[in-house]
Amino acid sequence: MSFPLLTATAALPAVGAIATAAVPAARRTAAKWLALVVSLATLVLAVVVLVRFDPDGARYQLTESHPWIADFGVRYDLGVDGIAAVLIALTALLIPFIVLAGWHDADPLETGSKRWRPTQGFFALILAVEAMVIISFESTDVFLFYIFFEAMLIPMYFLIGGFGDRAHEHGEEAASTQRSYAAVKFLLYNLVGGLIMLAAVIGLYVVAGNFSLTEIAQARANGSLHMATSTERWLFLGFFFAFAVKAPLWPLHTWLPNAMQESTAPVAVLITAVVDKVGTFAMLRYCLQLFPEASKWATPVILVLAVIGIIYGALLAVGQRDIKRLVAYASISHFGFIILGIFAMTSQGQSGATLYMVNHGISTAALMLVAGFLISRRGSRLIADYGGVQKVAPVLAGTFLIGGLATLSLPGLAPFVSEFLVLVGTFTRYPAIGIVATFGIVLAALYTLVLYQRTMTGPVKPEVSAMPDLRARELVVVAPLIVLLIFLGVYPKPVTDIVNPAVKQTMSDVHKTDPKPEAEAAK
Amino acid sequence: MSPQLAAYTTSTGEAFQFWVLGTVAVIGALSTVFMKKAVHSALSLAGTMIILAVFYLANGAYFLGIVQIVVYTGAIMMLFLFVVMLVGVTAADSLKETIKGQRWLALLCGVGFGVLLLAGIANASLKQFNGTGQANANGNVQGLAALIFTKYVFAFEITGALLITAAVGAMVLTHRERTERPKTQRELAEQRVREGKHVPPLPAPGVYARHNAVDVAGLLPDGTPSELTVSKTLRDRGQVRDVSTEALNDLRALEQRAEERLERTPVEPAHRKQSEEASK
Amino acid sequence: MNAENLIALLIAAPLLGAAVLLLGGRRLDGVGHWIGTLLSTASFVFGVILFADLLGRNAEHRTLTQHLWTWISVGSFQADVTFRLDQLSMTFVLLITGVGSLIHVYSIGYMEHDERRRRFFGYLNLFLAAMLLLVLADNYLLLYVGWEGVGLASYLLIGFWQHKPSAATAAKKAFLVNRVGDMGLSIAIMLMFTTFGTFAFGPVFSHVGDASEGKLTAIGLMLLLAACGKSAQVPLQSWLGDAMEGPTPVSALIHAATMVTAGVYLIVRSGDVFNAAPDAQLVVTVVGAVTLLFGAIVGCAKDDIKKALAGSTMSQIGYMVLAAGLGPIGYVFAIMHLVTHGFFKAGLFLGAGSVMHGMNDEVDMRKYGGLRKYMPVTFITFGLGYLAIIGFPGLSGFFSKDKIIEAAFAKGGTEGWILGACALLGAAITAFYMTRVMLMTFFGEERWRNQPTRSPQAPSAEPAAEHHGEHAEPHPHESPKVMTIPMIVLAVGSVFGGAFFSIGDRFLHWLEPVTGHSEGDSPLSAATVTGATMVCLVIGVGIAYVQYGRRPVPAVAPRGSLLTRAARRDLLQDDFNHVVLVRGGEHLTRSLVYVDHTLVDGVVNGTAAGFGGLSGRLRKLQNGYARSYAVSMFGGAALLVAATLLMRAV
Amino acid sequence: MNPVYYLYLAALLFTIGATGVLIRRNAIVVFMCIELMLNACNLAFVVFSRMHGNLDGQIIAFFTMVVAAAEVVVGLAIIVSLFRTRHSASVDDASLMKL
Repeated sequence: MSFPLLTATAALPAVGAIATAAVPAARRTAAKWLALVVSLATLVLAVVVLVRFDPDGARYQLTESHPWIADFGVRYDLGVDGIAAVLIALTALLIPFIVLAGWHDADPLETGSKRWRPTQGFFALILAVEAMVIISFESTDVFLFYIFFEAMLIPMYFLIGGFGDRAHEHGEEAASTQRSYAAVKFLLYNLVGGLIMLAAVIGLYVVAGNFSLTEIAQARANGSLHMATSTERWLFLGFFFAFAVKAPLWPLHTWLPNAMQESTAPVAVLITAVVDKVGTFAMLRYCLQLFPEASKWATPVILVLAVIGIIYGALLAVGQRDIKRLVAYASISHFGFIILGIFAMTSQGQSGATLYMVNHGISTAALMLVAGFLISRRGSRLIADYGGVQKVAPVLAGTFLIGGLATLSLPGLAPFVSEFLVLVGTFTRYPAIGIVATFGIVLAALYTLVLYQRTMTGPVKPEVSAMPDLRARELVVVAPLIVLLIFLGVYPKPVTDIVNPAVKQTMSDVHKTDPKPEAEAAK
Repeated sequence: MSPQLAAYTTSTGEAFQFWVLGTVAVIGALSTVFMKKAVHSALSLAGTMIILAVFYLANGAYFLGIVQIVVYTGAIMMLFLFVVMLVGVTAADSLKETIKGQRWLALLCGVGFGVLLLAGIANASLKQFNGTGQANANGNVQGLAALIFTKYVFAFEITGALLITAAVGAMVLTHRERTERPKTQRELAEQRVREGKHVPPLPAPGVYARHNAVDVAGLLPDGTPSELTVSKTLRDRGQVRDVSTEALNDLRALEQRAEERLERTPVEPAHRKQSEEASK
Repeated sequence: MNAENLIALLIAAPLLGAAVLLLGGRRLDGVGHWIGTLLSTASFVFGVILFADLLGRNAEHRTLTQHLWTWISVGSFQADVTFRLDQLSMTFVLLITGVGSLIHVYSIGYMEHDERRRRFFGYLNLFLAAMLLLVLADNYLLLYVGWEGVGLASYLLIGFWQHKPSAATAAKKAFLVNRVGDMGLSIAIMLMFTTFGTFAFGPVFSHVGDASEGKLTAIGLMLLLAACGKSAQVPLQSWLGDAMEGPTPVSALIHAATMVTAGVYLIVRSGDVFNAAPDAQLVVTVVGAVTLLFGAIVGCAKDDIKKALAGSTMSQIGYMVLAAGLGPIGYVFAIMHLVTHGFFKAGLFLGAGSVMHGMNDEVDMRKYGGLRKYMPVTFITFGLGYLAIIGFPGLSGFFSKDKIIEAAFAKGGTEGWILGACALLGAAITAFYMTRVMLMTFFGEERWRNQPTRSPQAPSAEPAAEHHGEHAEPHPHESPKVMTIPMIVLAVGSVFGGAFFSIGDRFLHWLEPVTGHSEGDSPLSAATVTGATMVCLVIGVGIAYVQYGRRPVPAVAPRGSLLTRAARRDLLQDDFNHVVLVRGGEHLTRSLVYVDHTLVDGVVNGTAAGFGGLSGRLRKLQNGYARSYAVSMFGGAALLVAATLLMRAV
Repeated sequence: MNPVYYLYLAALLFTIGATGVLIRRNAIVVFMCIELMLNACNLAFVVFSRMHGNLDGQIIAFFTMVVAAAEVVVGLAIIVSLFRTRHSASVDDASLMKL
């Protein structure tokens, strides 16, 4: 049997997490370096996966299959399609930057503060999240996926609740209470979603008799497994609800702003750029494959919710006073785009959505991490506390601007490609919704530029006058992301080539084809 | 007993016996529940059990009847009585309910349950009785023995094991392991001196009192009862009888007479204070 | 070597410049401006080479395409990075790189004292690259990239002096208004994709016949929306005035010569679509006519020289859009006016910049006066530009504008008359306000004497101000050579450009293969129109002279008539935006934030609280008394008995 | 007379015992009530055995007795140790589960 590449990719960070946690407290720096090395090694493995993956080959590749709980037909089935491969690469790519950006976020607080911050724990938890996310991308067994989909919450909970920003306008106590509130909110939302999904998973088992995604999908395709319409719809809703909470889809979004606001910037990136992607990914892989009819049945409602999310998130982002909250609401708007693309049921829409997941990950990481550096300098998250930073720290301001431009999906940067694909994909089938969604790009420009204007331009505030510019470590974090943004914006072909076949498959799962252009239809 | 006892319908004799003793049994049961003092409950329960023994006999369960008398009324009830002694014979606990609504709920459940049970028995079609005639043909005890040692032998063995376990358990529960060497007289004396209270031995009960009984607190010179004089157990049970009031009256009279005779005011005995706090 | 391969170099050169200058860091501060200028000139040289190459070919084969790589390809959605160089884009390439290079040179002098000059040149190069991408793109999506690229460059350059809140705000406003237009463009592209299955120029134009007119009209209107945003046409014109916050070379290059004309390019480029959608065309002409009057009126009222010129830009572009809306009759003249306008308006702005440079960055014309003695070169170049724009016979403006007016009449029918009348009126007003600018700046008594000037926006870091120092009485002086030479060149262009183009219809023949051309049936003879134009011209100049030449200009603006005051406030358009959009938006967002917190979040928290209370009550049942547990147990037993009985009863 | 009346008696005794368990606080008395319930059951078993004419019912009753004996031994031991620790035999005092 060949080398279990996928298992290795997931296991490496898991082992790394344990090792990092085991580092004695005195050797804090060693733990950091260990975490960084492990994450980089994982990146290498992920790249190998990407290379070994043959876009024109079978749907699921590098598969591994072992029986696990024989009595319930639960198997340890791994396999990646194009979408999963790309997203694994994204995850593995972002984690090193997150680790590097959070280098000092978990250092013990200056004396006098009561909070104890286990540095090793911080990095170990990040690696644990990485492992779980990767394996939930890889798994082709519904039960296996479910387990890690849920288990992810535990390390995230501690990351959110345990490590917040150093400074807080209302002091350490208020900070910790708000942190725990955010963490519990995050946990409850996702647990509720997960439990409903568990019911659906069991229901699926009752109907299908096993948990294997490939088998069930195949049986659905060739009609050997027939579901009653109502059954299919209920199961679909069960799955979709969990993913919609995770994604998050309006109106299930309110946990995200709190979580992102209270956690440190790297963790916020971890939430929105990595963990939430599992939700959208799962919509694409599970909802559409397992319940094609129900998906089509639910499409109108979902599309409307997604569009509401786009506009709503953007409008709220405009109204925020807190930088991180603003980014959070922007992300909500972007997730609206992703979901829109998935359920537009066109190849442009779905490829665009997948691409969007990648690009949003990178762009949000860039913007949020720079924002984190900014906040760590001034010790405040309030936009009003900044002004004129551009004059003091031009590089920081420049990177911040580029991150912002990526967020408003400026052509030439990666997000533009995906956003336009999603819009086109939606427009070809639902013109009205497409047009409404297009308003999102104006609002995106509004909140981004307002943020930039208020923080970076104008007369220099005395508090920021001594602000240092980006340090080497921070530059190392941001520069590659920006390069990647530009590269994928100019030449997204490498990604699309991997994604397109998988999307074609999904399209055939739901028995949908792109609508023909009017001119050709006329002929 | 005559086989007709076990016949389909019972003799008037048995009926008479049933009605009389049954009534007594019920009364006994009720008093078991409602008697204030545990001793009385125990006794009335014993009575009920004896009556039940009689009923067993009447139903042709001769062995059980005897066993009932020997084991229950003989052994178990005595055990009960011992415990009652330990806890305090005269201790009467109030029947006043402390948990809100408990009593009403209890009665409701009881009545409802009883009614249901009776109804169940009533509409169960229990018309035909074989009687234990041929079952007891060659002796009730032999019959039981045959069953016990063949059909129910495993259950029997297990109950044996159960009994032994119970005995051991009882010992474990009640036995208190002595963790340190018992103090010698000398050590105790030294400790007393070191602590500086009751250097002399504790005062005897009943002193200055009419009743020379162990449950009467000795009175201090000023007539107030001294806790120290009564044994701890009695104190815990609240069984200390207080005679201080009349004793005080007598004392006052006595003092008057004393003053009349030699003109001086009585001095407070010095050791009283300290003995007071010692009792605390 | 093969000419196609040069096309990419056109863009590559300034792009490289931008990259080098923006990433280069401080060590390039010394040479940054030279690198920038060099690379933009290189791009111009490539342009000239290509131009020669095109001239070498015969008219049919003057379209070169260069395919670089496939950009996006998903299903039937194919977007390539392909460049298309034909006569139309060639014209723009020359205009952009030419004027661009000149303005680079000019900026060397103008930005001399700005410590961030390197970055300024980086932005300028970035703009050139984006603008060239815009005009060279072979499909609408690639054009869209350039389209937003120039938007970004304009954002960066308008807000170049970011420490000025006014500048930052103006930049943001410009970008946002443009974004609205971009929305139109993207919707147009989507419509094309759904209609034709592609958005590359060639296929779209060849399949126009297959599409329904409704769709085409929709596409046309969306394209027009985009054009309005970029070219500051009504109703999206409000940003152009504020954009004057940027350094003057920027105003000259971006907000006069090149970027703002992109809308015209878009319309002319999409000519085939518009030709098939007459309704859309009509709307285009209306927008053009309205804007040309709007801009002209605003231009009359402004005392800020740059804002006055901005108004005139608006109005001139109105002319172009009007012409472009006329269809084949007007395309060529739209472009021609665009080019000549590029020359003289850039010249005018540079002149204005030079005046400000000499006047402590004073922009209020009421504080100028009699400057001709002090800055003769500026005076002459500015004057030539002035004559050109008002359409003085023989100068470039004369030819191009005259042609447009003719074409307007030639549209025929009532709208022909109306449009023509608007164009004529516009010509008169143009003459008026330009004369006003001229007189207030270079003639009359010297109002800047014995009154310290302090520029309204207090541009503390604006280059000249720093070494002149505030509050000192200005001593006007001629600008250095590096600034005057570009002005002279542009002046030459604005003098002879028109004649060169229109004598023998050179320009017409050059562009016709791309845009097509048709002579409309003009109700009036060309001579009549020219005559009428001349009359309007004279009237305008006359009134202006009476108002500002004869009697002295008050140093503080008089209250003025209602119209004047409205015009000073951009005809209240900004106030409208502020009240309706800004205020409304603020209220909307605030209420939404509230809703999100109370309603959406409240529902969840409410549920949580409800469960908490419920469990709090249930908890009381666990009172810890064995007996009460026993009661429930006993009750349960009773229920079981009851159940069994019921079962047997049933 | 019909021996079924024995069953009625048994039911009655059982109910009384149960109620006693519920309303008495003194652990010893509660225990007695339990014994009463057990005895009631025994009576029922005996009557059943008479009813069916075989001795199985009596056997069960016998086992019940044994179990009862064991239970009493352990239970009383518990009560004693309870009394030792908290100087009262009231079941309500042993309410550490109370929140």
